[in-house]
Amino acid sequence: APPTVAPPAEKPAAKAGFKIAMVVKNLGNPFFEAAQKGCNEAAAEYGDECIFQGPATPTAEGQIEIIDALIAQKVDVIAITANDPDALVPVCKKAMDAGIKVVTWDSAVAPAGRQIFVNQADMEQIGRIEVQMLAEMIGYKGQIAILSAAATMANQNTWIEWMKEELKDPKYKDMELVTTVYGDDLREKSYNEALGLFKSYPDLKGIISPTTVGIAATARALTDEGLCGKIALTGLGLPSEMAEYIKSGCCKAMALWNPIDLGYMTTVVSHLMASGEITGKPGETFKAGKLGERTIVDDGAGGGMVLLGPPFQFNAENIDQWKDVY
Amino acid sequence: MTVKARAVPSPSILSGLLLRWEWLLVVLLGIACMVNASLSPYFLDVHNLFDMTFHFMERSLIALPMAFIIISGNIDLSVASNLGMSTIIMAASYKAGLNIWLAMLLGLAAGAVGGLINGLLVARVRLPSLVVTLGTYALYRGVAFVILGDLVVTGFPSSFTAIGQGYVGHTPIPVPLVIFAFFAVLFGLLLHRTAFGRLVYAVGNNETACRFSGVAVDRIRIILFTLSGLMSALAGVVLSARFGSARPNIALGFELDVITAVVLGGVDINGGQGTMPGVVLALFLIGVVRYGMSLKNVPGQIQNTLIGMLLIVAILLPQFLRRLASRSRA
Amino acid sequence: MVTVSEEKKGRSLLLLFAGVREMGISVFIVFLIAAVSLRSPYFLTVDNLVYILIDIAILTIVAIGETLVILTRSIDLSVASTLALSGMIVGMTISKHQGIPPAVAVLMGLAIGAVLGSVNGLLVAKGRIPPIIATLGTLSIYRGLVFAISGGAWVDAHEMPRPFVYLSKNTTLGIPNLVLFAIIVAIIFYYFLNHTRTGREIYAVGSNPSAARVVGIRVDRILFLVYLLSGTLAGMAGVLWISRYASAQSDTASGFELQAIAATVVGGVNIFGGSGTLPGVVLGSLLMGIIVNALNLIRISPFWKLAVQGFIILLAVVSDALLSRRLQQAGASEGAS
Amino acid sequence: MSDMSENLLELKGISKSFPGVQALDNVDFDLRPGEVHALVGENGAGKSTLVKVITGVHQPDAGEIRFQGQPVTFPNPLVAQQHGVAAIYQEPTLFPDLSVGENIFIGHQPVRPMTRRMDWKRLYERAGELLNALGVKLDPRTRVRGLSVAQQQMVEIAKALSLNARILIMDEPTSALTLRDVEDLFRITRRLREAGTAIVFISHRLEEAFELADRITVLRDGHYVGTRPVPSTTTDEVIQMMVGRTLDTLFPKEEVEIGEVMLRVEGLTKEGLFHDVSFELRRGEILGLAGLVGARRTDVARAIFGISPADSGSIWVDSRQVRISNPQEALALGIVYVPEDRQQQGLVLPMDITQNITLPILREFARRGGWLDNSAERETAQEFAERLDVRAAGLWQKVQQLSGGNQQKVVLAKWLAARPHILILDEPTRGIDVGTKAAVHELMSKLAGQGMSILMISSELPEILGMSDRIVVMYEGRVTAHFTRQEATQEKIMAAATGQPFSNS
Ligand SMILES: Nc1ncnc2c1ncn2[C@@H]1O[C@H](COP(=O)(O)OP(=O)(O)OP(=O)(O)O)[C@@H](O)[C@H]1O
Ligand SMILES: Nc1ncnc2c1ncn2[C@@H]1O[C@H](COP(=O)(O)OP(=O)(O)OP(=O)(O)O)[C@@H](O)[C@H]1O
Ligand SMILES: [Mg+2]
Ligand SMILES: [Mg+2]
Repeated sequence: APPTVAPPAEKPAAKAGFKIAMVVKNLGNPFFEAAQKGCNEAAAEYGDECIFQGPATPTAEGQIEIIDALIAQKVDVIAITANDPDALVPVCKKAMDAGIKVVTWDSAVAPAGRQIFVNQADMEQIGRIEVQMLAEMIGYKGQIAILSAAATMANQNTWIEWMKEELKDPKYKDMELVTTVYGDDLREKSYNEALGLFKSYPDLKGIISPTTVGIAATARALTDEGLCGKIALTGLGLPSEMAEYIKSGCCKAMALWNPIDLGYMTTVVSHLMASGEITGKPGETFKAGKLGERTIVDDGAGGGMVLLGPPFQFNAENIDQWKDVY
Repeated sequence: MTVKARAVPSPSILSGLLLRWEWLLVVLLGIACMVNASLSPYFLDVHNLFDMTFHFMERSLIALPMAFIIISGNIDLSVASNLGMSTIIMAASYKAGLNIWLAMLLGLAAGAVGGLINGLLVARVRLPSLVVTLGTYALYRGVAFVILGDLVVTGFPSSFTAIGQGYVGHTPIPVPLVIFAFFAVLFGLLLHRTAFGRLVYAVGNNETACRFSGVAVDRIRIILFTLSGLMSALAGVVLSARFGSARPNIALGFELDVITAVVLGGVDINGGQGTMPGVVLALFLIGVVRYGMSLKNVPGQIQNTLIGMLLIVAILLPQFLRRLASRSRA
Repeated sequence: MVTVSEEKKGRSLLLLFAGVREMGISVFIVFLIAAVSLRSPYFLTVDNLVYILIDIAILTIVAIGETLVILTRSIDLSVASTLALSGMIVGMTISKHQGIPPAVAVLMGLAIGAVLGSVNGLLVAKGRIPPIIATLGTLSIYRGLVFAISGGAWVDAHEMPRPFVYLSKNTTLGIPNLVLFAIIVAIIFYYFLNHTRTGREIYAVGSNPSAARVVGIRVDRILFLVYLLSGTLAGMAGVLWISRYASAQSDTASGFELQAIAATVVGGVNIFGGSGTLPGVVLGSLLMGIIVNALNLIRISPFWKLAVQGFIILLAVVSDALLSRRLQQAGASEGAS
Repeated sequence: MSDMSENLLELKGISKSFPGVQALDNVDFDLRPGEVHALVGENGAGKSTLVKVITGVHQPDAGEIRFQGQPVTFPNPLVAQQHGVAAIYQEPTLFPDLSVGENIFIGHQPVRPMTRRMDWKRLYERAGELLNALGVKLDPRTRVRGLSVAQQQMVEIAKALSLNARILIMDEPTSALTLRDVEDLFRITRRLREAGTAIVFISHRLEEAFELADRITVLRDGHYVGTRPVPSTTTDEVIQMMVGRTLDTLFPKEEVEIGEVMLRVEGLTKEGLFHDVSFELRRGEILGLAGLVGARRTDVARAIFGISPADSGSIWVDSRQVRISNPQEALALGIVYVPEDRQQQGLVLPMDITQNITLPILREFARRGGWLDNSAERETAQEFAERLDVRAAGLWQKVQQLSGGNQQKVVLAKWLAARPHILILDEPTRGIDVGTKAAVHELMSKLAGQGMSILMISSELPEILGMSDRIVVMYEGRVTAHFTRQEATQEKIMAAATGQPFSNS
């Protein structure tokens, strides 16, 4: 920041009326639209204002531009899910220098650019669960592939690392991860990548797609090609998008946390950071509204992290309860 | 000079000046600033105004040679991809242990080579530039992915990141703005004051006649595309310095923004016409409008819609006024 | 003496090829098919070929509309946004009114596309805005409208009526519906371009616009018409798209305009207007489809796909340019001797 | 009243101005059925503009058009066509990507009655018939792109004839035609006249106007000067009306000292275009390169100038063998080429006179760092514009606003400013009025006198005979004869140009 900017004056700790800006990867993405509901809910509860913003396409450039405008507006908190964890660091630092609290959620900004991370679920847990679910479906045997979002997305890449870690366990010795492909979170590209997988690996037994767009597109492709039942599918998906395929048995089970709760939690944490009730240090505890007591844990890089909870597993039994929620 | 008796005098300098496109842009820029100032209390703040420029300096650096290329009757769709390729070459070689400044030179050279390939295909194989750069648009971005895959390069030294994030001394003036100002003046002089600039206009207006007049048309085209590649790479340097990191998908979709600005700046998309001041004004106009909308938290898609409308209205408006004027005269 | 006549015959054969504008790309496609078949025997199976045809159906439809526009020396950058907007409006409508038959949905898409296309047409023909600029503007505007009308929301598979989703899945007389749509569109426009006065006037306008005006062709009408048709086809493609992918979103088909243009120019349509054929465009789409399919089949690293795709497109246009120039030269010397 | 009904078309007080130019000022014109009415005047007199007013391309600012006594307006060319007006415009209005047949019938292609489907078969049949009638050997299915200028002109003529028009306007139809083609055209024109068609004929070759026309109307500087019936007027009178003074129409070249060989071409060959072309050009000499249109003279010139270099053979400049692979190299050797197609190849129409004149020598005005010295540039442009008597409102005027003749002068000025030693002129006076033509000839003579070597490609025999010191004749890409000025006769050149065996008698 320009050196002439005065150091942030310690505000008298107000209790409400904060401007909380939630910056998402891109607008029009079902997952984030659901998170917005949670943001609005929490903001109403705590008497804050929820500013929901995001670029038209999932780029770091667009997010930086938005964050800069938010800094100029002197919002109180910026809560980001990053298109690029590293590229956002400079502008996040600038925000912090301007006295704005920087929270990150979903896809985290690198540690240098954040004060607290609201983690939807333990990265390791998500990665391992997905492999476990798929292994169950295919009887621990056969070729599997991963269909991810963009190759630059941090959360997906971390999950994939953990999947590979889990696959090292001897009980998966008959499973072979043949490839990882990228659908860039575009519906048609993911669909075509899925078809490509079917064509190039005729013996494929299962696919993991740790992205809501990817798993829905893959399910569609399986349905169209009549491969449901022949190739198992799991991953992270929105119940509303996946209801059809879970009921048809194309995707027997998948996992996800509740994006509404994630938005809610992020907003609560943002509020508490702004009011000074928490500072983001590991060890602090707080009450997260309807979600109950939480403790801030160490994120492994010396910073604080809040866990939403274990991912929820969806299957034919419970999908109807959720398909109209998010 | 033999001047025929019935000839009318040279059009008055005044009317020539008043009818210029640049004035329309100045007026629009003024209106945009006024609207922004009245809508948002945060707009008229020196720091904010200067910081606003961070967001479009990379596009602006590419817009300068793009104006040349469009005036010369061509187009370059590969600029953003070339930016990606050259930046990744720079970043990857830095990661491999090369000194950052040498890596930067390597990146600039890579961008120039990318541009040169475009130029050679256009000038020597005589393929339309739209077709060539549509191909290299995919190719260059692809090369960036081939080199870096899903990896990222971070940890650039602060002397390097200052190029994209820093300020000049203790002023609120961003370094990228200074870099752009330097090149804007340079390109402006090149276009309007040198023989090369004149030839660019001539080639844009009638390439055949230029060939028949002994103008080295091919060389001009090759130089222009190389220049475009070089400036794309430079924009990549600034952008990756601003991010402090580099990934293969950097600057995705810049090309349409750049072309929009150049065209709004009054450059004739069919070649032969346009000025540098116009392009610079348009860049700032779009920057200010976007910033104003961001301050009011207008969603990205709606911002794009309004820029699209601005483009169309700005082109329609003078025509409409002219028709109105000729009707009232009649 | 014999050798002379032999040589002459050879040349005439070359000339015959030169006359067929699609020769270059056909040769290229054959080479590509041969090369890929060597790597993956699965490539040349009926299954896979049908799959490729399904895959390129929508691209072909949009590319045909784009061709009409490019033939008049114009360009339509807004096709992908038109497709998305039409898809979104139709998607939202059918999710609310599940009873709407698929045929009506398609007609709706056509109508929406026609409206959006005619806006382009008005801007270019009446507003005299250069085509790139006008459609660059509407590219952003239509895309923004998709977001605005949907409020960022999306239409899911389970919200769509079954018959609609199956519209793109079913086959008629053994031909997949999507392919059938593309074939019908291709035949109609082949006839239109080659056997109607208006079709020929489209070529004339692109070949020499000022002469077209002088000989009394209503250039403005033709320009309006090609944009109208391009929009209409994109609108129809929008409906097929959301049926195929069973989802409508605000970023549907983003960047698809460049693919459509690529298919058109790879298919030999002169970007400066006046020349280009429909069979060529179909081959252009086919080449694009084969590239994608082949890259999957030969299991290339995902990080290499884009680069290889770009390289092949370049290779195709460069070799086509060099080949047709060679043949033209042969034609010139033939004509002289 | 009586003359009103007699006139098929009547224009009264027509005015039309373009930005900066009053192209037509209160012009009257009338046209009767069954007459050929010639329209003459210097370059820029407003002939083509008048034509375009009649055909609805331009709308007049003032004045009245009466068709068969009724006032009409032609808001666009289609309405004029519906009134039976067809025109061959000065600038080509062909579609290079379409076939010859389609070009002929564009806008009124034959269609099958029920289906409205294009009737390709009938189209090509009828196109073939029309071309046959014109004596043109051309397959109606070939594309127009790549046709020679003459062939294109014939297609234009066939196109106009296909309309079965009541009024046929021909704006310089003969400028690109050979004598034989001209005769064919005249034959057809007379036949149409007998059938009652009213014909407007524009040409800078006055002898053609006198041969063909019943009446001649003269325009000067956008003004109507007068109309004369042909038998009762003379060339001198018409020229006097055109330029306001009497004039020598042909300017024979002065005798000058012929010096050493400046340019020698030996065995120049380009596959498919020309074969084994050899000649030499000396200092102070004008070498006429004669032949029918299509004899590949332009291609030879393009090879020498480096635009499309020859495949084999050698070029010697100043007795040094040289390789010229692009125009820059030719320019460096002091060779310049004035192309036949000035609008496309000679000029950058949207740029001004100064910028066009200095285009090839721009580097001379570049100061340190490429900085352009505008005042030096303007001075040079001024100097050469004056030497060639370019008529314009000012040096700032865009070249596209100039008339054809003045455009040609700008091209010449451009090349003279490059101070060449060898000047190649391709049809230097095509489409140029008598006054300007004389000026160009005078200039050529003067330049030769100053020691310049000139290679003049021309399809006009009087020009070849009047201006050349020596004459080379080409036929179908080969040199068929060499003549000295003294040997040459119209007959001998024609024989060589049509490939007839040369007889010594
Ligand atoms: N479209 C135009 N815009 C501006 N000026 C024009 C235009 N068309 C013609 N003029 C001008 O109008 C005048 C008359 O031109 P016109 O072409 O009618 O002359 P012309 O008698 O046909 O000459 P030429 O014998 O050289 O063909 C010229 O000064 C010309 O520069
Ligand atoms: N638009 C053009 N582009 C490229 N080449 C052309 C073009 N127009 C003409 N040419 C070349 O110039 C030649 C013109 O030849 P043309 O048939 O006119 O014979 P010519 O001997 O040059 O006749 P003349 O000089 O009497 O017109 C063509 O053969 C062609 O090679
Ligand atoms: Mg004229
Ligand atoms: Mg010629």
